[in-house]
Amino acid sequence: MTPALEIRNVTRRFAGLIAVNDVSFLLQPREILGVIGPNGAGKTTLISLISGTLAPTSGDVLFEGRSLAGMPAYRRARLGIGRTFQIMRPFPGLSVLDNVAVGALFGHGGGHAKLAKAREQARAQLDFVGLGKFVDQRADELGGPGRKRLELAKALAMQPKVLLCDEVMAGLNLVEIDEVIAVIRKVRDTGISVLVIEHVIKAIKSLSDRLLVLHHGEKIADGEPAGVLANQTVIEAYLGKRRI
Amino acid sequence: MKTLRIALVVAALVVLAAVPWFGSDVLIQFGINALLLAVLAQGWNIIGGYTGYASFGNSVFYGLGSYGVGIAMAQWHLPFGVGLAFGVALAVTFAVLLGIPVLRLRGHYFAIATLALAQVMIAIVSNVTLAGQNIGLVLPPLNNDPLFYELSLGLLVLATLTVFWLTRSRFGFGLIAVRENEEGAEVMGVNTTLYKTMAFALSGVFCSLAGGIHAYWVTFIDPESAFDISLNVKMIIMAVFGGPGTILGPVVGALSLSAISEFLSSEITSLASLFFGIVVVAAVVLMPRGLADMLRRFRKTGWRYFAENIRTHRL
Amino acid sequence: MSAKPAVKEPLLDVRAISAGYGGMPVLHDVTLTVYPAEIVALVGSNGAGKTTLLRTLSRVLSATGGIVMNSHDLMPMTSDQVFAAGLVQVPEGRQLFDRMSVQDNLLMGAFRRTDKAAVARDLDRMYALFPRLSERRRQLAGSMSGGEQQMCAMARGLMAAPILLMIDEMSLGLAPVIVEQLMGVLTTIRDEGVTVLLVEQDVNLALSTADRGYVMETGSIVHSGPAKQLIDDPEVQRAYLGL
Amino acid sequence: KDIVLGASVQLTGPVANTGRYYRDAYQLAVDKINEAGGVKVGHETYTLALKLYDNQSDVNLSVRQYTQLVSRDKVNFLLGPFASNFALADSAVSEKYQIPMVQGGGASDQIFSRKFKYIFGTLAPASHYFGSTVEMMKGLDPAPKSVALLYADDAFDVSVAEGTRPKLKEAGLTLAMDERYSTNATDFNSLLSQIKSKNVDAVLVAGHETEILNFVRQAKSLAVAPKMYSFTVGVPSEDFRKALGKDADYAFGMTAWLPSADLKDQWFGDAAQFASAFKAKFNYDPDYHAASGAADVEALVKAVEDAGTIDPAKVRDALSKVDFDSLYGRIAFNENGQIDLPQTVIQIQDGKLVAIQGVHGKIAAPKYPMPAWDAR
Amino acid sequence: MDLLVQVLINGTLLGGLYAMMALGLALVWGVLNIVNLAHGAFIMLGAYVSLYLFTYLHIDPFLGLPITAAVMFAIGYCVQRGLLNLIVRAPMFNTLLITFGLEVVLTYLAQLAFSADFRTINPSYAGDSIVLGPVVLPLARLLAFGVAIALTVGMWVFLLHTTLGRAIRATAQNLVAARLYGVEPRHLYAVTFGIGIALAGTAGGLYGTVSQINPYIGAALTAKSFAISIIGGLDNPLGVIVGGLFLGILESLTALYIGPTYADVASFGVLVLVLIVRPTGLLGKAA
Ligand SMILES: Nc1ncnc2c1ncn2[C@@H]1O[C@H](COP(=O)(O)OP(=O)(O)OP(=O)(O)O)[C@@H](O)[C@H]1O
Ligand SMILES: Nc1ncnc2c1ncn2[C@@H]1O[C@H](COP(=O)(O)OP(=O)(O)OP(=O)(O)O)[C@@H](O)[C@H]1O
Ligand SMILES: [Mg+2]
Ligand SMILES: [Mg+2]
Repeated sequence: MTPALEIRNVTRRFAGLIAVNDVSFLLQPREILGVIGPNGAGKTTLISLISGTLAPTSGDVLFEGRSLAGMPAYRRARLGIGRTFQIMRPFPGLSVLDNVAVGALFGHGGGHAKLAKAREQARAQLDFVGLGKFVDQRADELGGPGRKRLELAKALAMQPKVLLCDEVMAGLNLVEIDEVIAVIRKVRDTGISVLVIEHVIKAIKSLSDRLLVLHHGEKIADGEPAGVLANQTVIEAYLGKRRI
Repeated sequence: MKTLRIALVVAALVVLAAVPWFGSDVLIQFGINALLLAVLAQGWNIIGGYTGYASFGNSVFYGLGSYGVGIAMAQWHLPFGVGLAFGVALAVTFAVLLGIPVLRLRGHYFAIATLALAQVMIAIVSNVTLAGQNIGLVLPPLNNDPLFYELSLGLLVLATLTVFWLTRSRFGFGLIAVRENEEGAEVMGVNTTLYKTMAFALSGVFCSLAGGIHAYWVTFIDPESAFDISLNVKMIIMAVFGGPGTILGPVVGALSLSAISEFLSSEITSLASLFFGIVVVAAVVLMPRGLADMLRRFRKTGWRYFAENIRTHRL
Repeated sequence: MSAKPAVKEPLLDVRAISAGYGGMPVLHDVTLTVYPAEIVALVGSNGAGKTTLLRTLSRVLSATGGIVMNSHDLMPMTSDQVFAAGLVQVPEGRQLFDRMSVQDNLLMGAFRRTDKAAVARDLDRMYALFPRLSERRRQLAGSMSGGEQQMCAMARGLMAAPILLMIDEMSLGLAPVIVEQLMGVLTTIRDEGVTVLLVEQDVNLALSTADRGYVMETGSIVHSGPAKQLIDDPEVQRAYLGL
Repeated sequence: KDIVLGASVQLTGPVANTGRYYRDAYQLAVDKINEAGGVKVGHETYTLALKLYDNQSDVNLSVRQYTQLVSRDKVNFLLGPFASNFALADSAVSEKYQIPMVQGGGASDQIFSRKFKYIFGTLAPASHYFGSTVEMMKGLDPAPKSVALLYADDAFDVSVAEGTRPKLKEAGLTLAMDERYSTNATDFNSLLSQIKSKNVDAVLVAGHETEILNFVRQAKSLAVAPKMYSFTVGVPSEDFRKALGKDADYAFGMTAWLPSADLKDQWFGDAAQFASAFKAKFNYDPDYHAASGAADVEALVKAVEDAGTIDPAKVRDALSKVDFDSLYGRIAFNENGQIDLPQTVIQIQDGKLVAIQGVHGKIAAPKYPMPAWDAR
Repeated sequence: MDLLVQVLINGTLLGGLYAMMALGLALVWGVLNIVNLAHGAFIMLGAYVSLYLFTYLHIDPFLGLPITAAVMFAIGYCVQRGLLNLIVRAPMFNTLLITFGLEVVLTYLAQLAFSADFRTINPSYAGDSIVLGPVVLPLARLLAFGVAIALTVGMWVFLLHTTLGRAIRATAQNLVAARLYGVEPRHLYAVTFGIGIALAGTAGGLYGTVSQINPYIGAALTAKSFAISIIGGLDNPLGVIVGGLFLGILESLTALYIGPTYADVASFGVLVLVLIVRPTGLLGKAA
């Protein structure tokens, strides 16, 4: 079976700093892959390299066996790569509904969609992530966590094959985190592969099929969650004593 | 409500179209000027209002349109229509060739790069013999102001219908997404480069047509007046005055500002520019979201609208 | 209601505050007291109005009611005056000066401080606390990773030498080690006499560090009391800890 | 009864400083003629009235204002704006409505080459501007050999340069530099450095007043002193001497008009009296713009009196035949509607304007060659 | 060879003046995010202030610069405090509009007050020059150059290394956060705009000593200032020196080798190229 994503020896530098250093891994179809690591380890950079908003200094990303080298972000989106932004990027002047409708119009599922139909899909998506009450609000009137959910809804509306989530649970309380976990599981059950970055260990532990740890841009562990979380290096670099 | 608005627009259109039958020559001339400015404001609205790129290079399109007509008619003795087509071709070529690199710039940098383009065009054209260098071109005169008037009005209607279509179409939705957050739009599948370039070109088509009509009407063009930066400033001001990113805002803004300016320069002739400046300053302070927003909300809030505006926008 | 001895004067006294956005009310008669040198946790679900309350206290938002700190009436003040009175906020969404270096961001925290030597000392302390920031003094704040930015925001708040520090979503985006370390810092500064009002989604974490807590629900305070007591409150457990 | 003359001139905007000459000259001439009893048309006497608009130095606006003057204000005749590009656009209005326009603000050949019937101009043709200067240069001692010709890239100055080149060749002078510069240029350092390094004897500049002021000041600061320099505009105006002070000395210029008592005039007596009346009323000295503007009014009045009617078409025919002496000189239009006036070479000597060479030859001795700047 | 050296010197000195003209614009734009279309008009006003100090009070135009700057600072402070502060939070374009209106009003009032005549500030030494072998250094330009460089460097030190300068930058980037950290923005905005206008006024005083002024010189100066700020980049006040020198030298060389009418093609063409290759200017930090 071709993996949904294959990351091959990817490196990215920022003026003297190596943010991602020779990282390789696979994301299998219908897999939920958790990515953790200390702050500044290169997790977000990794997502940007996959979604095409940053270009790798070296290395390659393959989507369903096909190299994405040089492909602009919008084409990757249409192929089926959806992402959220850790530092949220809503369309501030548009309504919450229209924010999501953009995804339905232009994403993997879009292409020839009509505006009215896209809005309909968007509404459904918003209900799904629990923002149903806010459809008519302007996006910049949402509080922080509301925007996180909006990010998720926008990405989902694109009907992606691979979903890249960058800290969509940050700022939610435990009850709400459980809701989002349920949402992501349901998404996976529709056949989507998911990559989740999260610092909420409890969530990542229960959600991930597999866990990958980055440190100083390098992959330091990759495997089944309980094992990885028990790894001494991971504990020292990342978890600390408290290990929730 | 909605039918009422449509009826109002249609009625206004009928009155406007009938002006040559009852208006004086001065009114018709004023009309041609004001309508062409409205076309420019509406053209700018596509790239500036909907796509969020503050173009200062639209006067380049206007100038290319003028020179398209000028060169075709004065140098090659071709008919007006061919000149217009030539001008549009020049404008679209320019939009595509220069749009792609320049539209990579954001915000102020884009504004200034396009401003510089207008300067470069003046400088280049003043050295091109075919375009009459800095001396300019004199076109064969056609004394038919009603025709020019109806042409301008038709162009304005076309431009406005295009903008109306934008607001209902996938393309327009993509442009708005680019305006609101370009990187966000890109990762959601909007081909931002293509969309921006198309918006720039579309905006250029209308501006160049306006320039072409104007050139034939005044029968004389030179680089300074064809690529006049202050014309670009004017279109922005008119669009912003009316309400950028709305369908009728730029039109209303252009027509009303033209009317104010014309009234001032014929009634209090030597104080005109002073008053015009004061009107602009006062308008920005009192209604920073444009006429369209004021008309929409004034009914509800009344005079409080202005005080409210100052309160929400001041430091 | 208060767990502190009644002899102690409150540092911050918030009485019947109501506020909202453009006509839509969010806070309804919120009353809350903070005593000197304690950590108070404010918890509640999304959209409860915690951020709104902090904004109101910093006078970013207009409101009705009464806010008194250290016997200064904060109601007629602007946010810069509130800051001058010693009430400092680490805002939601970090609000860094994106196109300025990390160091400049930290120094902006000390904008009103005149004792240069003390500022330099505090700067060193911050760099010791956050070695990552020390490595990146010259990097533009906006180009840092989410967690690094959060560290920068915390450090900036601490640089202001606050009397009362309000932190909105402190743990947001931070690796567990760092969160743990920061909780230690809060206890330290509390012991140095700085008062902390902490808004936190991780209820467990917040209440296990804090002295007292308030629980907010749709714009009103619904529970309050010593932190330990709140953790054990079955209703709180059900609503926030998913137990 | 009134005869209304309409005009739109630059009272504000970048060229307002020249526009005012026309406003004031029109007003003065109209007042003077009314004082003298007005205009006799057949058996009736008419008073002149003036309707002026400010075009804010905007060509489009000026076109609309001229249209307004003829169609709404129903003025009888038109006077011109300042500058060739305005005259070029505005003459289309007079042609369209068949109302005669007499203008003294545009000299570009394009205005008259369109075969319009209703436009008349009282400025000398651009191509003749440097004629008398070259004539004078032939008699200078030591004779200048190399010449630099610098000109702005607008219609008028390009025409001047085109007319000058053959004249220089004919006089046996070598053209060491022939440079077109952008209108409104402010920096002449590169050109001046070239003049210095090529050791050019004489510099001829066709441009605008502000460019010429910059040119002289920068010449001084770079210590560039050719044997002579001459300018198409600026030198005759009072502004020029005021702005440059002592540095204005030795500059050659030209004017088609000087306030001389030899120029007799039916209303003002002579040009000198015109100049003093002008100065008394407006508190600055008139130059050829003003004289030309006053002559425009007189030409119209003459034509109306000759035609014996205020019918525009008849007055137009009368205009094409007028031939009279005015404070500005002899006014007789050729078939294009232009008059031909020779330029008098002038020079600033000790802060005063001195006429050097006119139609009839030498008037005064030129100060030549110009000394170095630090040797003055 | 001498000619080339001379032209390079001319260009460098011109560039210093250019830098001075652009400095205030770059400050107000880069820091306050106000695109000041009235910048040239303020340069013009500053020139008149200098002119009046010189002709009526006989104050040397260079020694009078501090007075000019003070007067212009006061004007700028009041304009920001009384007018521009009213729209700081309105959409960005409004600053464009309001300063456009302001430019119209200022120009009109200037014509009313000063007439449209060209004036010069002409101290006795204005045309003097220092001769160094084959090359000539015009004195007034040299002085102007010195003032420009000194002020630009001063501005750079001020913005990057003082508390007030840091606060000014911070406020521009994030108004809410700056307030939360104790900045009183109304005053600070006004001070910043005042400084910008004082710099514009100083540029005007210098401009008047080397060129002509009339009420209408503003628009062209605004356009030039834009080009310079962008070539240099807005992030760093030293950028305007780079931009100014670059433009000055380029224009002089173009006039020499290609022809004076191509100076604008060259300068604005290079501007576009710079933007395409380095969108944040020569000295700007990459985003
Ligand atoms: N700028 C705004 N304009 C309009 N409504 C707003 C704005 N900011 C917040 N709100 C609304 O006010 C309510 C309270 O929001 P607030 O951000 O204070 O909640 P919170 O308790 O901080 O929640 P969170 O956990 O989401 O941060 C929410 O319903 C939110 O939608
Ligand atoms: N544009 C940039 N310029 C310079 N350095 C950058 C840039 N973007 C990211 N970095 C640096 O690269 C490193 C990796 O950043 P990244 O955002 O990928 O971290 P992260 O693992 O997502 O961290 P966090 O958990 O805090 O979100 C960080 O040290 C960051 O400062
Ligand atoms: Mg991250
Ligand atoms: Mg909040």
